[in-house]
Amino acid sequence: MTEPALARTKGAEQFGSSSAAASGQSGDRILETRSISKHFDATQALQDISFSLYPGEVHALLGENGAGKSTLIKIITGVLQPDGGEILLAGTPVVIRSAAEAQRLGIAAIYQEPLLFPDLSVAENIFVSHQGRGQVVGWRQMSQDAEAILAQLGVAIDVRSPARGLTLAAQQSVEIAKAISLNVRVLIMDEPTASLSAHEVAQLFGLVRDLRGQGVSILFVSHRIEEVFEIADKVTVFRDGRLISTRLRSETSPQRSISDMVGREMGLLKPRPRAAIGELLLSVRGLGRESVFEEVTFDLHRGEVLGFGGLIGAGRTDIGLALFGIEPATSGTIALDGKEITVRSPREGMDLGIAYVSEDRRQLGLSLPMSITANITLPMLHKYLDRFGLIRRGLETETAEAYRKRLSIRTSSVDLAVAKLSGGNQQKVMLSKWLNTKPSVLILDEPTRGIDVGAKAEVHAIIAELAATGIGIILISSDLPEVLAMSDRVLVMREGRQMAIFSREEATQERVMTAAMGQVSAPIGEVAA
Amino acid sequence: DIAPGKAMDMVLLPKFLGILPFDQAHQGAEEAAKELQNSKPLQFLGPTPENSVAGQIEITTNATTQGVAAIMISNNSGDQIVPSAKAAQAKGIKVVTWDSPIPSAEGEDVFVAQVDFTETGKVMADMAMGILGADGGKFAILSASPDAANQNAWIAAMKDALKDPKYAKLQLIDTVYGNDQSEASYNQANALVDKHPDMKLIMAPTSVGIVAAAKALQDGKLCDKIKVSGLGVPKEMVAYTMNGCAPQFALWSFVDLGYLSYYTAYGLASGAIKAEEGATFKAGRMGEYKITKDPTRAKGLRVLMGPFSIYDKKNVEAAAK
Amino acid sequence: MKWLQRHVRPEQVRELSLLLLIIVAVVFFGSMIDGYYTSRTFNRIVSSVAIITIVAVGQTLVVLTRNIDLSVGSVVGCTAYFVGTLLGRYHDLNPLLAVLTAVALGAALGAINGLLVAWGRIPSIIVTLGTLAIYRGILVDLSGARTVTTDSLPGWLVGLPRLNLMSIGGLDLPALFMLAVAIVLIFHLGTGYLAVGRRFYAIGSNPDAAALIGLPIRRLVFLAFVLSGALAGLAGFVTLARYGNITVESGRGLELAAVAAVVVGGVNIFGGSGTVLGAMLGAIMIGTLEQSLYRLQISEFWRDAILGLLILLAVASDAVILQRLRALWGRADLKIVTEPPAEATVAAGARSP
Amino acid sequence: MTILGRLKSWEGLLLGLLAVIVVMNILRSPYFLGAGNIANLFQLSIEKIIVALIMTLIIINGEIDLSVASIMGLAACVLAWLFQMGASLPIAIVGGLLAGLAAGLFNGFWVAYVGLPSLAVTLAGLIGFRGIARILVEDRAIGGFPVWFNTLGQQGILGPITASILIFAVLFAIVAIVLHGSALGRLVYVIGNNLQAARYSGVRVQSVKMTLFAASGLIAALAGILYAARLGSVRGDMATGFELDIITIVLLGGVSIFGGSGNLAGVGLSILVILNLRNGMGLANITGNTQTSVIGALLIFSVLAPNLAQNLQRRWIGRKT
Ligand SMILES: Nc1ncnc2c1ncn2[C@@H]1O[C@H](COP(=O)(O)OP(=O)(O)OP(=O)(O)O)[C@@H](O)[C@H]1O
Ligand SMILES: Nc1ncnc2c1ncn2[C@@H]1O[C@H](COP(=O)(O)OP(=O)(O)OP(=O)(O)O)[C@@H](O)[C@H]1O
Ligand SMILES: [Mg+2]
Ligand SMILES: [Mg+2]
Repeated sequence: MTEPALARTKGAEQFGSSSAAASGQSGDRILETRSISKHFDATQALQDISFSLYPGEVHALLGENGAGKSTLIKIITGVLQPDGGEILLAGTPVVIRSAAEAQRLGIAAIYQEPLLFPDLSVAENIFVSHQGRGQVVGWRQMSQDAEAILAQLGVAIDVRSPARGLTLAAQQSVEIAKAISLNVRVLIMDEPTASLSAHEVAQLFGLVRDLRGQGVSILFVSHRIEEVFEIADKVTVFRDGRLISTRLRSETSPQRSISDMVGREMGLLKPRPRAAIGELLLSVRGLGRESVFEEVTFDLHRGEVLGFGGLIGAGRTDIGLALFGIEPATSGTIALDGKEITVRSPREGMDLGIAYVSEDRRQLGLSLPMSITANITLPMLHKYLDRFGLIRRGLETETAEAYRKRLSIRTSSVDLAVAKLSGGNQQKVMLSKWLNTKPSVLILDEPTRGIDVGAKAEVHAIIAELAATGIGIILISSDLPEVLAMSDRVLVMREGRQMAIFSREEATQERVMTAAMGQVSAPIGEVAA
Repeated sequence: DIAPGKAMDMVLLPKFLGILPFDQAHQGAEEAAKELQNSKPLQFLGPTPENSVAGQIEITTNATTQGVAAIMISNNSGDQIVPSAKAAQAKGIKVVTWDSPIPSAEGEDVFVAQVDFTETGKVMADMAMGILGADGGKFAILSASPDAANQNAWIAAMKDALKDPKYAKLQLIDTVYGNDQSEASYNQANALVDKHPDMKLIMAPTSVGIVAAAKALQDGKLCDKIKVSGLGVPKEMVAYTMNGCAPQFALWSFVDLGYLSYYTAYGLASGAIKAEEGATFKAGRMGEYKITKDPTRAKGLRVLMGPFSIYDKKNVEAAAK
Repeated sequence: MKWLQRHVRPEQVRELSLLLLIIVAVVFFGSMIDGYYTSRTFNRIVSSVAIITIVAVGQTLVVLTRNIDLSVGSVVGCTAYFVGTLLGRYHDLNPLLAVLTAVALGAALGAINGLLVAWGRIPSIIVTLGTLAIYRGILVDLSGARTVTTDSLPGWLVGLPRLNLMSIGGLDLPALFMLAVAIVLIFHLGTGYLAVGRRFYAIGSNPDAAALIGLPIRRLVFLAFVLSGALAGLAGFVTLARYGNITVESGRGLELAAVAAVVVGGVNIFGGSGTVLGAMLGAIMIGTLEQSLYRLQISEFWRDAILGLLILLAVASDAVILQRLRALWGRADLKIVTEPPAEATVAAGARSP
Repeated sequence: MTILGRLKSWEGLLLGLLAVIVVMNILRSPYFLGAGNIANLFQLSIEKIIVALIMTLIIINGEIDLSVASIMGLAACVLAWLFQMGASLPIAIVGGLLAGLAAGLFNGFWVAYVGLPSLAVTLAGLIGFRGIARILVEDRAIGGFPVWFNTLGQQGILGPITASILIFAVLFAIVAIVLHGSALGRLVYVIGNNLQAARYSGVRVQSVKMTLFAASGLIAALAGILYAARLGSVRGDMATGFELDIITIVLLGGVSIFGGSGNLAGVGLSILVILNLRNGMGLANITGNTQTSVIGALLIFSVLAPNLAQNLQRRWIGRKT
């Protein structure tokens, strides 16, 4: 990789012998943790973790939500300090006090939740940590370099425009570009693929392999088991803050990893049992919002799961937002139970029995500093008032406890701030919140993003159960196997246009992907609704 | 007569802290305190300018709680001070106002007037006449704040005085307010110049306003065409008088005003003076004074200090020393 | 449009729109006030905005980092008074040294703010609300409420406001205004093209992300406060030169004027966006309104009401314009071209369990 | 430390501070414990602390209202103007309250429905509403209200406790219940924490903000009218600069300026701390800028101290492991 973009990066100087170590596995460990532990209040997030990373390997971390993966990563990158234990880099003990120090030592990370500077341009976001003090910014050069890096990722974003308003997936792409531009020795990816679609994942993996070829070690966290087994050389499994096993990929299997994770046998993704589909619930005709999406037409029946497939930026989320009233549609009609409706605000949407579970739980889904209880009851707060208009805390707690059980939210108390939960458990809180509105139409936008297999299976069970009770569900997901397994029919979007609707039998990976990429072949076009 | 040697807590309360004339008054009051051998230190307490009204009320109330013998107030709040001043009187505290009275005279025992407020109007009209000459001309007033009691009284007195045919050629065209802030006064003076191309004089009956106006004219190279006059402190004005920007201005001695106010308050508090019409007393080096009805207000008593000192090229340098 | 979107950043369009607003205001006042289009009006506005512009530049730096500096008015007062006293005592102090003293004193006061915010981890509004009172209190106590008078100052200083660098057809460009313009240019370029400048934006735009990528947040915030203090010190010097007569009340209320200029100038009060040039335009906008309102033949008492309304309208119209721009530019941002590479389907296939 | 623990320690700190101040006041001034003084202590800042209650809600909601002091002035001036125009006082009072409500709705409209930053909107309001007040009363001081109005503001109705103090107590209870017990209070926190998440949860963000600003206008108007009753007379510059004091009280109470956190107990303690401190200093004859400096230093120190303590604690723990 001799891109101009990478030529001006730094970070690897400390490792003069970088290319020598490129051959991989047999070399000395580049990074080692010894007996690291970390607790938050009562939670023992990590306990006695001893773990090694070798040059030129892709090492996956697996574990349920809250197993401690992100915590370990934060310790390695200097964001958190361990309670005990030590970190060795290329054999020498180091204390990593800050992310900057980690970067200087050649460690960079892409976090679970993208963190960009919304006001800076995309190019600046990529290069902001490279610029030295007082150094003059060469805008033109920087833009070209940024474009070059993004081109490797197969993504073309206008690098001069501000990062504000980029989709999650685009943000993730920028994050990846940022990290690879640093030309580091250890690259940590905490669920980098969560918001990427299949072909982007493929592209990312190509890149990961390139980096590995250059001797970069990659620590890779994902809840998508298939992905892990596609890319990883080694798989380490965490459970409840402990390291359970480290195995070569060739010596383990998805099944085995999963049973390590959950401590019992577990099946892989199973198709949802087919339920009886009821009468027409929601009927959408020619829906559109100016220059965002257009001419979307579909029906949703009671008890039906309608999957929305497509690539990033295809406009699926926007349809959800329009149905829920956050960004109301500007053309077309929506009919609910045969009555034509207009939804101009989320409140109206909720009153009509529509619920939308957002894909961006940190920014849009949850109030992080507030308690689990307060988050769950928020949309239905008016149902929790006594005759003086005061909140009935007891009733609130009851509800929260009920959902804690039903979705097995892992927390010491429902009064805890949501911010303190792991990503997966936050997702469950968000789901509880919307289930509590007792919706008749439930729009789930990436409901299993960042959720571990166990929890994912639970969510899938819940979806099935809800559908069985007669709720109509729109399932927006970039996890294609999930869409295929869960949906009764699959609607495919591409760049704001509806490409096709496949029945369950017709929907195959190949067909959906082809449609999503705009190459609808004749026979599929005929089966499209 | 006023007997020295009483130990009494007394408070001197200026409009606010931080401008020169009140410091001079403080100096005068200290001088009187020494002469009268009051063993209790004089409290010179004042609010900040942005909190002046509420601050004066707070200080008055706290002084009342402490049960001081007398409070000397340069009132910055119109009648808003009345309730707290009355509360002070109800506890037997003597309330003397100086520099700026309580308009309704309620809550006040006596007002120590620096000059006769009606006379202020005449003096200003005379200075305007003197500077502009027999032909007269247009002039404007740059005042402190629109709410200052003494300013408003002086402006009213001047408008009254202007009715005299003697001043027929003087034409008052505008009144603006600089809020006793250098910056605002400077900008207001400039605005006057722009608004009224034929204006010949700015009359500023405020020590902050008059210097700011003089500086503005000087910076605008306009001192040949437009002059400044009003009430100012010699030390601050000497340069402008010497270079002709402000040929004439007037003031009384704030040191003397503080001195006389202290004597008056001390006399009242010690029982040597009764706050009633016709009472007389001797105020140290300043001589005999008499309490009279205040002709410039509907009610109220006053002690008139007087007179004005008019400053010009001849005497300003000596006064500035 | 495409071309515009590629080559002009929304911020720049916003500055142009503010410029347009200023022109609208000038045309409006021109129709209301006789003899408005004279060099005098120009000179008046130009010389009145120098101080506020310099302070607003410093304020912009601080606001960009998601902080605020409410102590600038007191810093201006302190430096004006202190340097005035110094010059009163030592008449032949080198002018450059006098300016440097003012800047250094301001920087020192700013450094105290910066220390407390960056290392004391106290929200800036609390720190500067406190130092606003403390600096002023120290000034009043130390000075014994005396006044710096014009006649105590050296001639070169008193004459400074009258010094014109250039005069184009009766339009004077006073040295003090040109100083402000120079400051604006330096800092505009600095924030636009120096890495350290861009980092101010980064910190304000997303502090968490700034911490994660290891920007020296504390040092940068400290630097912003020091610069704001230093510029307030410089403004204090200009205040001294311009008004000559310095009471301990000098500069009071300047903090609100500076914040107003910054906000009207389109700097996001929550950090991360806006430019120094915008802040200057904001200062000029407010200066134009203020100076023009003085001249409008309306009662003294109407001025504040109208000024308040005009500031609101400036902010509102700016926001509406910006919203439109964001929408237009936003479309361009989101164009994510995903050319389906040949191996995509293969890869997708490979993902099936 | 959990959020709860931290809050506890914050209030603990204020409580400790309060104890120190009260003990010092008792030791230093024999007048401090008088019933009259305790009532005065509240009465002298009663309008500010009334407005601080609603300001607490606004700041927790992630906004700010800089225009409250100007609305106080506006309401008082509308009242005085109507009264002078011949309206009966009760009608004039209603007029003043309506003016405040209108001003609050005006702010709310721009913030909630147009989406402008409240700092900018209310900064404009700070200047503009004061301007309208000035237009109404110009340079007059309007007084001469019926006796019952002045009594309302000045005389104790329960011993030394005035109507204003009772109104404050009632409002405190109402705000406490609203903030910590009602749906509105919950929404105030939710919006302050994450406005977008609130919107996505179907919270009517706009009407919550509108309600708060309208309430802020109304309560500020009420406070302005109480201030007029206390002073017995009205001027255009009433309550100028109060906004900084009010915001200081709220911030010292541990309310985050960025919204989303803080509670009324902290604000209540902060009110007691500041009032006692002010009173103690007043009785010790510390006034003016020194007083504001001390409160400024306290503001900084009260946030700095726990931060430092936490730092030290962390370092100590760090050494242990
Ligand atoms: N700042 C914090 N305060 C308190 N507890 C925390 C904090 N951060 C993490 N935890 C707790 O530590 C444990 C480990 O969390 P971590 O985020 O490392 O899990 P994870 O394996 O990354 O999970 P996920 O797959 O859901 O991202 C969880 O129980 C979590 O609730
Ligand atoms: N101009 C904009 N400013 C801010 N956000 C925008 C803008 N346009 C779209 N978005 C947001 O970007 C997100 C993605 O939009 P879109 O519906 O196009 O993608 P999608 O098909 O749901 O793909 P993904 O898998 O990334 O969610 C949505 O949350 C949408 O609201
Ligand atoms: Mg995680
Ligand atoms: Mg989406």
